Amino acid sequence: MNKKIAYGAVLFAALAAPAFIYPVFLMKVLCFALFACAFNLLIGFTGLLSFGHAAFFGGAGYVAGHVLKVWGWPFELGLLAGMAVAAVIGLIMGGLAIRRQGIYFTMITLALAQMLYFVALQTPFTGGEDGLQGIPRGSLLGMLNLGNDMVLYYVVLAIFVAAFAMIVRTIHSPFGQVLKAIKENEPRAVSLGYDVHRYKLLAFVLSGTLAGLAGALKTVILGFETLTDVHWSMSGLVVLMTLVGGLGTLAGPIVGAVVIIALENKLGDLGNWITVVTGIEWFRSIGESVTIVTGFIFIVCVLAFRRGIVGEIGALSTLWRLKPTKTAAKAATA
Amino acid sequence: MEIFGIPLQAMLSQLLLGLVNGSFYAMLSLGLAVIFGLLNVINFAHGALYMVGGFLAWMGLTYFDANYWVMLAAAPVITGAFGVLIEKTMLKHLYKLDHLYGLLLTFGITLMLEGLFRSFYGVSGQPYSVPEALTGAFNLGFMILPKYRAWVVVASVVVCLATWYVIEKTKLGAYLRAGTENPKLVEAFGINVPLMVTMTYGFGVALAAFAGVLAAPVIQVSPLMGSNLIIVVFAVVVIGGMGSILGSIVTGLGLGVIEGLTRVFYPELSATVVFIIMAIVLMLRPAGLFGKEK
Amino acid sequence: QISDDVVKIGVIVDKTGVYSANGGPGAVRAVELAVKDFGGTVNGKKIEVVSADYQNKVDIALSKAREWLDVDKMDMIIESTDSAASIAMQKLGAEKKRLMIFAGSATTALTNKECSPYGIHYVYDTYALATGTGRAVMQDGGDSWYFITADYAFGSSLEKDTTRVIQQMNGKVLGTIKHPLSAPDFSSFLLQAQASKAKVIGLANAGKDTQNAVRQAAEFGIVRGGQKLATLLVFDTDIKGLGLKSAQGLLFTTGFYWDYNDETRKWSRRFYDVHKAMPTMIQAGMYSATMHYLKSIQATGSDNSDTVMKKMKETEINDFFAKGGRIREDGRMIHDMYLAEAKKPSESKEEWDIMKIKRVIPRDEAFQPLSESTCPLVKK
Amino acid sequence: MNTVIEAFSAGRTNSAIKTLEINNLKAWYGESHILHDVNLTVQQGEVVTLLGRNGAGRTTTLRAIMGLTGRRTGSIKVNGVESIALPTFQVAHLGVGYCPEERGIFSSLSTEENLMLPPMVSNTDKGMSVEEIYGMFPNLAERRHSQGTRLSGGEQQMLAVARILRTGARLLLLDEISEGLAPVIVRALARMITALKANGYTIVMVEQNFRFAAPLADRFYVMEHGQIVEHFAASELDSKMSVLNELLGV
Amino acid sequence: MTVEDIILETRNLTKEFKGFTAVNDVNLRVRRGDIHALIGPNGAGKTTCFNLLTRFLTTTHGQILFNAEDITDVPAAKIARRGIIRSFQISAVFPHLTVLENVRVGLQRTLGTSFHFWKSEHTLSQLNDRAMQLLSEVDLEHFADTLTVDLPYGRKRALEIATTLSMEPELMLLDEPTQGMGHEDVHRVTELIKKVSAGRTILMVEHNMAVVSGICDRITVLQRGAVLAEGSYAEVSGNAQVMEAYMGTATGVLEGAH
Ligand SMILES: Nc1ncnc2c1ncn2[C@@H]1O[C@H](COP(=O)(O)OP(=O)(O)OP(=O)(O)O)[C@@H](O)[C@H]1O
Ligand SMILES: Nc1ncnc2c1ncn2[C@@H]1O[C@H](COP(=O)(O)OP(=O)(O)OP(=O)(O)O)[C@@H](O)[C@H]1O
Ligand SMILES: [Mg+2]
Ligand SMILES: [Mg+2]
Repeated sequence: MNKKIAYGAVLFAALAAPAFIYPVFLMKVLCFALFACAFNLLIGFTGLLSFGHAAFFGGAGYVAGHVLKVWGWPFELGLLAGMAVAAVIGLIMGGLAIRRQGIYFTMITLALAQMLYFVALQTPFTGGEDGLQGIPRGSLLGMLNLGNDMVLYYVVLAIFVAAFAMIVRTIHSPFGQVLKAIKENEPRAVSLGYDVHRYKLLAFVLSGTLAGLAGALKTVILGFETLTDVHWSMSGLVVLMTLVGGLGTLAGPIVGAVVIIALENKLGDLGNWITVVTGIEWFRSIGESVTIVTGFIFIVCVLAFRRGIVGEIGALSTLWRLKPTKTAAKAATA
Repeated sequence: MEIFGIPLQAMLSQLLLGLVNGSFYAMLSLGLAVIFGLLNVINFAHGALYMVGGFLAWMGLTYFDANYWVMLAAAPVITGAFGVLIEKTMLKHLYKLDHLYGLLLTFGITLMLEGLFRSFYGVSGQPYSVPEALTGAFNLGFMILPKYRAWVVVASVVVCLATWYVIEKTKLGAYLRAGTENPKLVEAFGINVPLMVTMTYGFGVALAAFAGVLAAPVIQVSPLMGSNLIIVVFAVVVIGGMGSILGSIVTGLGLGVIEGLTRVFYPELSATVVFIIMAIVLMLRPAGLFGKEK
Repeated sequence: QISDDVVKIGVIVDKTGVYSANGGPGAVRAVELAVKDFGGTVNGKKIEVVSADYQNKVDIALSKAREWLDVDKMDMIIESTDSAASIAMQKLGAEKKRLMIFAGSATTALTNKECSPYGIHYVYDTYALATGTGRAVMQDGGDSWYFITADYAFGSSLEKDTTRVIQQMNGKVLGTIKHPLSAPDFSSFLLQAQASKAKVIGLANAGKDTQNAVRQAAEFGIVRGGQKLATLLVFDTDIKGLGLKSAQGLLFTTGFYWDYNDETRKWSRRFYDVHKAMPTMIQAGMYSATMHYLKSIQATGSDNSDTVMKKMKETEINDFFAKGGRIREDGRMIHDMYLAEAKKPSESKEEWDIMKIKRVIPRDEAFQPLSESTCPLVKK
Repeated sequence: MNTVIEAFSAGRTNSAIKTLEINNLKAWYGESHILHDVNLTVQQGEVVTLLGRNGAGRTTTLRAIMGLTGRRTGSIKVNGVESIALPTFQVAHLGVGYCPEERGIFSSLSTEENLMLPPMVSNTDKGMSVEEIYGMFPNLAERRHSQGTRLSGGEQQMLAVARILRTGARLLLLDEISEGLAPVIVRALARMITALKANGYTIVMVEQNFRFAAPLADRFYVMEHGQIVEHFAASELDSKMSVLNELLGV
Repeated sequence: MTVEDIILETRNLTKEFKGFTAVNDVNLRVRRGDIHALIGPNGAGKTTCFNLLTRFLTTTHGQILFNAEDITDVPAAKIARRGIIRSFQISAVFPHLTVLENVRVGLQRTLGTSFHFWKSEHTLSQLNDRAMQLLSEVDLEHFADTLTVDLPYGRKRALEIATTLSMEPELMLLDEPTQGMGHEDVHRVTELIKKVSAGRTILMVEHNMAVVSGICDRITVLQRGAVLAEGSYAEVSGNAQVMEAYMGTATGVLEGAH
């Protein structure tokens, strides 16, 4: 119940936000939030850790950029094209990787994504190191001019909400049930006649497609696409966001994305502040070396709070609810 | 003398370069395999520690003018010790959990190490010159063979084979293999497994550092030299299959050579060929060339 | 009418990457020095300098620049980045109608199809490099080339322009191999070049990439094997990095040398005091450009892009960096360039005594004539 | 079995010495508290059987002795040495041999390598020779070169027991060794236990299979919910049958 | 016997692991409706047989006929869908689903909506009645909403069987269903097997003779991968060879390991 209220509040905040915050920044956050949610759909509900999601994010980004800029397709088709390509990449990648378990799956996705990186580096249409630039935003259904940041923001927000709803539904669907079962005990699922690879593959493709949507959106918003989005560090970034927010929790990835992106942008100021406090000059440079901080967060998360922000909060609240009963039990035994 | 219109000289030279890269693939994937075996951790930091090895060599020379040979011995030891520290303070707490956390932790370590070196030395390479003893080249007539690169190949092959022998042929190796499967039980038989684990990680890491020092004169020592390499090495590991030590050595060298040849015949592909091979192997033999299907 | 009562200058450079030495922190210091020399204020309004490291990533450069223009209301952005980033920023400048000064990047695209009424290409470009070095090498007989080219806008632009020169002087190009930016190992590329049997191996790259290529060429005995290296873009810092021993004899084109005359020496020594290294052409150029910009604001009393731009194009530039320098309508600042050669260790008298100027290339010969420019702003 | 007997004429039953003494042992798996104040003692040369329902905590007791559970409190003395604080591998070197419920055969080792894996844990006793072991389990001899886990369920069980007879351990902890074995093998095992006992080995068995355990054990402990609820000697067995019936439903 | 009576037949079924023949030329015939036991000393090849029948291993040569159709090369998942369901030596359940959900996973496939990620999971509640029915068959109906992890061992087994039933198997393969159970559990599960065998065929591996003699109609004895004897409990236990091989004595009754 109060969950609903919470979501409502968040949505309201999201609607009001651009009045106070640089819309382009907000849109960027939304894109990464979507990206993280898509990623989370896979790890949270099949237990498969993909380290190659940059392939979807960037791949879709490039294609969307190309069709918008070179072929002059409209906004909507641009996004669809991006998603379609992401789906195909997902099919191929998944087809190859899904048959291997745990850590191998991770390495394979990583490697295949890296392969796509090199392809992007070399094929002419991506512009190699130069990337794609001056990608037009176009207009929504030919009416709404998306050149205006505000307009675009609300469009992006709408798309995000829709995608998120779709993810929630997927989790609570017959398909979701089977995924849960497979995650719990794979051989048993097989002996019950489920062809587990096909279920995992579908999950992988879904996740990839949504990640693609996120990538395509980002390209449209910023108006350019570069190798950064297909690089493995991008795959790492989305893992981090999800981890920070809370693996397998619904809201986690969103929180994670907000935290990380905000951090990346404001790190410089933070660094200066620390310098002022500690008087250690070196911290000023932190703004440039985001990776140190990201790495640090990674380590802290893995060692100290694996459940992520949302997860920990959830745990605490349950603890609260349990406490009275526990004490009661003690009284009884005593 | 030409083959398919490629001058033999070019071909052989590229082959050699391939072999040199292969040596690095071999040493790194070997380390990964050993560590994964006992700790069930995919040591993402392997690349970063390889980089650290390289930097130690460079720092040794720059700050303490300790020459190449000194650092070739010292860097692995220092890095190994650092590895032991990592294991004792962090990795240790993750064994009960899903393997993925090990990967994530080491990924974090990677970012931190790279970030640190980056903030001090920048992303561009620091030149490290070839040690006097190995400067110059053999002119084999049909090609120029820089002495140093020949040395790299020899050194790595020796190290790899030594490792292989210990693991496959000695009692210690038997403990390692058993510990790989069920450490708790092996410990219940009276073997000091925790120590074994720590040492194994230390060793694997030292191997990476050794490779790093070997690499220093070949490529520029730069904070990103590891992460550029590690992913290819992952592909190599997948192709070879984690199962076998010898497997990872052979695959490593083999792929290096193949890469070299692609540079001659179809340079555009040289960056991707390893991954393409990986894809093919996955289709034909999901467990990898030498891997045991689980 | 200085917008929001402050003149804000954004400096985007590569602080840690392949180009950090020739531009990088030094470039930022140059701009700061200019502002300081100017007195810190213009018409009583404060001058602010903000700098950012774009980490050799186009997207970082671009989103930084965009945020600067949208949020921080920068009046002018001056860069020392790679050509890819600069082209992106040129577009941005045109879109946002804000001044962009390009000092570090070399592509001629900036003053041709990508040219903008708000962009100035100040120091040098690939055309100048090509004509300078290309001619010289051709003249002493290097008439068959093989290119090792950095795989992005700058590299290909440099290769293109050099190729044109070669063909004009009816030499031939036997082949090209592209290498990624900041490639760790050049050996395989060099071996390709070696196998091509070309007389000249043209290095269409810069910074550390050039240094590594030169160093490894020695390792594989390429020069001893009778082939010649043409380093198309070399900075003082590269020669320092290589050391005269391996750099000696390298022939290249530069827009500035600190030890050229008293004026250059005087300024350079002051710069040395803040940066502990002699200025490269980029760093010197950035100082000169900033001064020119501030002077124009002072003169017009406005920081409106159009007004300032108009003024900057009207006034000639005469300082330690350029004599009779002029900004053309395509945004190209033209000034004399120099053909230089790295000294032998024996010839070097002091730490930074590293090159000798062999010939002055007059500005109209050095740079692409307006007539050839494909920039739409050029009315023919 | 004569050879065996000679091999171990060293140790004779000496009921004065307590080989194993456990006081107020508590053990946890993570959060869940499994053992509540377990107390038991085993004299040297005794065969003691732990009976109980599934989940009673017998395996956990053995694992706790080896330090394979989560947190533990209380006291475990092996040959008079307090071992609760010792790391697992040092417990083994007090002369303890552990045969786990899940057998724990190593698939990366051949049958023979599996057999040879455990190091000697005692410098006074040298365990059974490989020949004697193969004599006792012909299946193993036959499959000695095949990969450990390729053995059948039962063969693996045999290997698991055989493994610890080599190491010179004098205190054997055997968890459900008759499990899943054909009667013919079960009998072989019974004979083996008797022989070992005759040679002064001290044995703690966890057994589901009452018929197997009954004739072998000197004393019985019955566990329920992680506590010892019954304790009696073989001689009292008949009188206790009724109790056992309602405790175990034998 | 007419074909109808024979639900499962193997012809010269053979499995070789490099150099070693685990299952050797086995001709097995299982009659519809029987509880058929597969016994034999360790390493006789029982589990391997099961693995072959359910295609967890591929046969070296020989044929497997199910309802007179050759299923030798049908993949595992398909075989399951054809109605041959196998239970594992260790209990196989979905620990963090509720007991009800466990069974529903078994039923769900029949709906054919298992790939529908856009449907709500409430569409599955139509299966609940059937699920409860199955649970009551193994008297777990009171545990419907408990998390499966919290069930005692014997009950987990029961649940596993219920789930297996949800597939409406014509033929159930049980590998040592009572292994590692206390006596009550053994008893409960034995009763259970008897109960669910109605209208189904069951092939089981079991070392516990008490169970075998109690409920099995036919028994096949394997030794060293080959069939040693086949027949009713009486016939088999009368067979001296079997005694020798399995009990190690030619005399006495074929007593259980328990
Ligand atoms: N690794 C574990 N984590 C959590 N709980 C466990 C673990 N192992 C056993 N338990 C619990 O501890 C209790 C005792 O288990 P134990 O294996 O000692 O029973 P047992 O007497 O050996 O019965 P069994 O015949 O099943 O071996 C059981 O309730 C079981 O669920
Ligand atoms: N994958 C394999 N590779 C090689 N040999 C095997 C393999 N699996 C089983 N065997 C051998 O085949 C024989 C039969 O094994 P199986 O598991 O079928 O025996 P079983 O009848 O189930 O015995 P138990 O009752 O002990 O489980 C055994 O000797 C075993 O060693
Ligand atoms: Mg037990
Ligand atoms: Mg079996």
